[in-house]
Amino acid sequence: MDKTIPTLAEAVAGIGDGAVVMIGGFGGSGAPIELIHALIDRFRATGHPAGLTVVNNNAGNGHIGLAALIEAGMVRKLICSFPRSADPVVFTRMYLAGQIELELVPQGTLAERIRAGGAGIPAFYTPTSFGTDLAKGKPVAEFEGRPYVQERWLKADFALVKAELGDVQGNLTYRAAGRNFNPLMCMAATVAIAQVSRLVHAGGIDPEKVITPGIFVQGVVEVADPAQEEALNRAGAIYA
Amino acid sequence: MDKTIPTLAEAVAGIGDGAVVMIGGFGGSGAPIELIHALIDRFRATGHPAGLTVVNNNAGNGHIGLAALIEAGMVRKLICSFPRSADPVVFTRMYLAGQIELELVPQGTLAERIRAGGAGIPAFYTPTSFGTDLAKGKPVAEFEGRPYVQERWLKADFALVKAELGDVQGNLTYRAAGRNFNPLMCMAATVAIAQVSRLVHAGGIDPEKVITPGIFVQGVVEVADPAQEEALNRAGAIYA
Amino acid sequence: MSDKLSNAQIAWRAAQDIADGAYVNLGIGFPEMVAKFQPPGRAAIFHTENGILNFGEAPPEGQEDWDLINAGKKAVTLKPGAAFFHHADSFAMVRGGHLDVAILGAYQVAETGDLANWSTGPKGVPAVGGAMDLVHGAKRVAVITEHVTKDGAPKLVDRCTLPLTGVACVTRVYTSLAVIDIEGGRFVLREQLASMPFETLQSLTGARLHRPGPVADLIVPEL
Amino acid sequence: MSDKLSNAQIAWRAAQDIADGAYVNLGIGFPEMVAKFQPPGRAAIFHTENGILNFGEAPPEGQEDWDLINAGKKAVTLKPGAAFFHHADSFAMVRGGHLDVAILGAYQVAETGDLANWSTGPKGVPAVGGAMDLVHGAKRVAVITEHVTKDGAPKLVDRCTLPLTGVACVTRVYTSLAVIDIEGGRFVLREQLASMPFETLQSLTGARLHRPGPVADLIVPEL
Repeated sequence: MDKTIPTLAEAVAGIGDGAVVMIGGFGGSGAPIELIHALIDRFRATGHPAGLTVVNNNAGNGHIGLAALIEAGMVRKLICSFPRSADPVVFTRMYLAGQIELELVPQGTLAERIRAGGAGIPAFYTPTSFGTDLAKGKPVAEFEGRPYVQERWLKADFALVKAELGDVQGNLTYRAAGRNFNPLMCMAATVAIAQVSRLVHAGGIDPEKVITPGIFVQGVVEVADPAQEEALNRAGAIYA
Repeated sequence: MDKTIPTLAEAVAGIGDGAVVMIGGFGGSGAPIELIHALIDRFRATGHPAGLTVVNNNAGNGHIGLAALIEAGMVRKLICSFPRSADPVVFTRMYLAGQIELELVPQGTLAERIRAGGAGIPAFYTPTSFGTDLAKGKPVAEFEGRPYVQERWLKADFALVKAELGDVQGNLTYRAAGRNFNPLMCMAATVAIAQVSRLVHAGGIDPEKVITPGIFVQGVVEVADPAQEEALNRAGAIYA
Repeated sequence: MSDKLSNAQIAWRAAQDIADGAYVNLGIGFPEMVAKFQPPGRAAIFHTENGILNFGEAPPEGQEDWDLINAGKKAVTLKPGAAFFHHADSFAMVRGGHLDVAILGAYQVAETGDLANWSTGPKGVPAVGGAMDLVHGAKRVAVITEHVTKDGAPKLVDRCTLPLTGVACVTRVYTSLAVIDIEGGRFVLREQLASMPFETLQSLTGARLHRPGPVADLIVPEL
Repeated sequence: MSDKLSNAQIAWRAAQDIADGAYVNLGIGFPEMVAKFQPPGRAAIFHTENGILNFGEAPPEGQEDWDLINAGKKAVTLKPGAAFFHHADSFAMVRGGHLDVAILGAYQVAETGDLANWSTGPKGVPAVGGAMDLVHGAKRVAVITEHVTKDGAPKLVDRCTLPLTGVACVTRVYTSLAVIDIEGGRFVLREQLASMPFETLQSLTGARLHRPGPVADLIVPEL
């Protein structure tokens, strides 16, 4: 069972209109820029996929990666914790113009909702957001006299993640803080696709060092020397 | 900030009567035999700690480790998923004689309750045990038309775990399937004490390979060449 | 061929339905035998509750590593591409629907799909392990079992009388006499031993066997 | 000494209350400055939401690794004993009560301990990040802030008028004029600048300042 996908274009070919797509990364760290750009290429060539719901911690930066995906008009709704960055011009403009919907979720709740989606936990209670606007309409319960908010799992049709090593069975490692949401999103998506900086044979990763076991990954595509969002933005890159 | 504890006796000195103690391991794999035996030594010398509530997947095997702890009469209640083993004579006898209380929890629910305790999640919903005797008295809720059981977090005063590498800041790695409940129990205990096969300086573990970050660990004691429950039992060992 | 399948033959039959690359959990004891009978060219990836994916056979006697065990506490080995993880991640795989198949033993299976396999009643020491998680987690939950108990009582019943492991969770049962699907709260017979008349099979079964489609011969090799 | 503390001096004062070995999360922006002022002989272990424990200062310009950043997306370095982990584990640390201290900025803090620091109202793009998790997770939640807004309005108030980040969560406030604890729904003055009469301080504060015990001089070095 070899989960290798030869090209980026093939890796994103199955994502349909209206899909819920989790995209890994925290800012540019661990962001699968090449997978995102492949998705934009497909949209430019075919008009699909459109109307996506995207889950990411942020809302993109500059005019590359997630920001470019939004700018291309492919994203109907964004679920994130912090739609700000050094240069969040694209999301800000489109949000204020009513061209994109935003579901704002506290960062830890976002992480836990995604993990819950992957772990088969339909709902959980958290102290986070109790008594705030972000808890409005959510069930509340007390445990040992302390109030908690009920939050629901978050699942996706697809996850696009960036990993460091990947083997043909989908086992993954990450690089430094590039780990962030990536392992969780692999768990929560029906189809998780990882771009890996180096593809190795089965057994090429020490079983002790695997961070995402292959059971959570459906496709692996090698992208050697991947771009870093921060470096691209400092160079003024625009993906258009 | 050095979390090293020089001796096993000092490592277990703070555990008081009636404490809730999580003990890592799955059967003998990853079981902190030496820490358990140090606790028994203390009880024999001082009569304390007694009346413990112990959380473990199993109920001990033969007359060493957890089985010896139970046999010594230190355990009032056991919370576990599978109180059977190759030779569960001690627990079986005491349970049938009404000398020890048992809370039986499905294994995945046990793991998730412990993780929830460590992660600040007071309650969550799981499909596990719905419609069975183990769900009796627990709240039930439907999500998307499917029934789920509400389960509560599980916390402990102490965790006793077995790790492979440990550094002075409490960062830990594990060995093979010896990982099991150990990382979760570190998260869920007020004081987590790890016996490590090798103690290293800060920086002696690659940050990518840390499985339990030191924030979850309060004490580290080196036990080179730790015993394996299975090997001890095959040799007919008795800790008495 | 004898008048019923041996345990090995039941396990062999169950193994034929496991696809290449499938993620599989086998219950401790009898179900573990299924791993021996993967068809040539297919390699399932086996999961064990205690935190290993892609483990292999037992090592030779004397070469056991007692930190490298399966859920039955038996020593195992690793295959290329194996991974270790902790118990919460392990049951995230189970509960989160990531396993393709779980194969368990049974005391009783009801036509509703209910399973009883963890307790024979209030006497003795109860033990549940991961069974209750597996039956509500894996994409497909199958049972392998003798068709009747040692006393000759049906194990396939209309309603379980023993404590339940899970409700409406089993979808296929491989027995010593037949392969039976559970669909819409009914036992649907798919394969039966050619040597046994349907009426005999029905008489050994505690609920009605339905035959909405063709019933194949249950054919297994000598093992 | 001027008539109020600089940001660096506020950060310095907050840093004095952090014990050796404490696990600390510093909010992005101004609170990050606290890390610079750890007293000699003390080493806190800093946590960042995006999955690092024990990170250190920024690397020299040009030597940044953009996978090694903090929650403010600034490049950092590692100290010995650092660890990486994913976001769910990171917020298990936060929500599970494993952080000793979280230090955040504020738009408003109420005498009830309520904090408002994420939204100035319905205009613009809302962003919350990890603040709502931190305020209900860390063992001690402290705020560092100017005592009044740029317009001179009190930031310490009886009830927050801006959208809340958390309810009854802040226990100490380090401002440009004072150190104030929140106890039993009251502001309790602990330290104030010697150069400012209490009445002036009270007039710049939107709720009553209580003095159940001695009030020390707020003394900080020139920085």
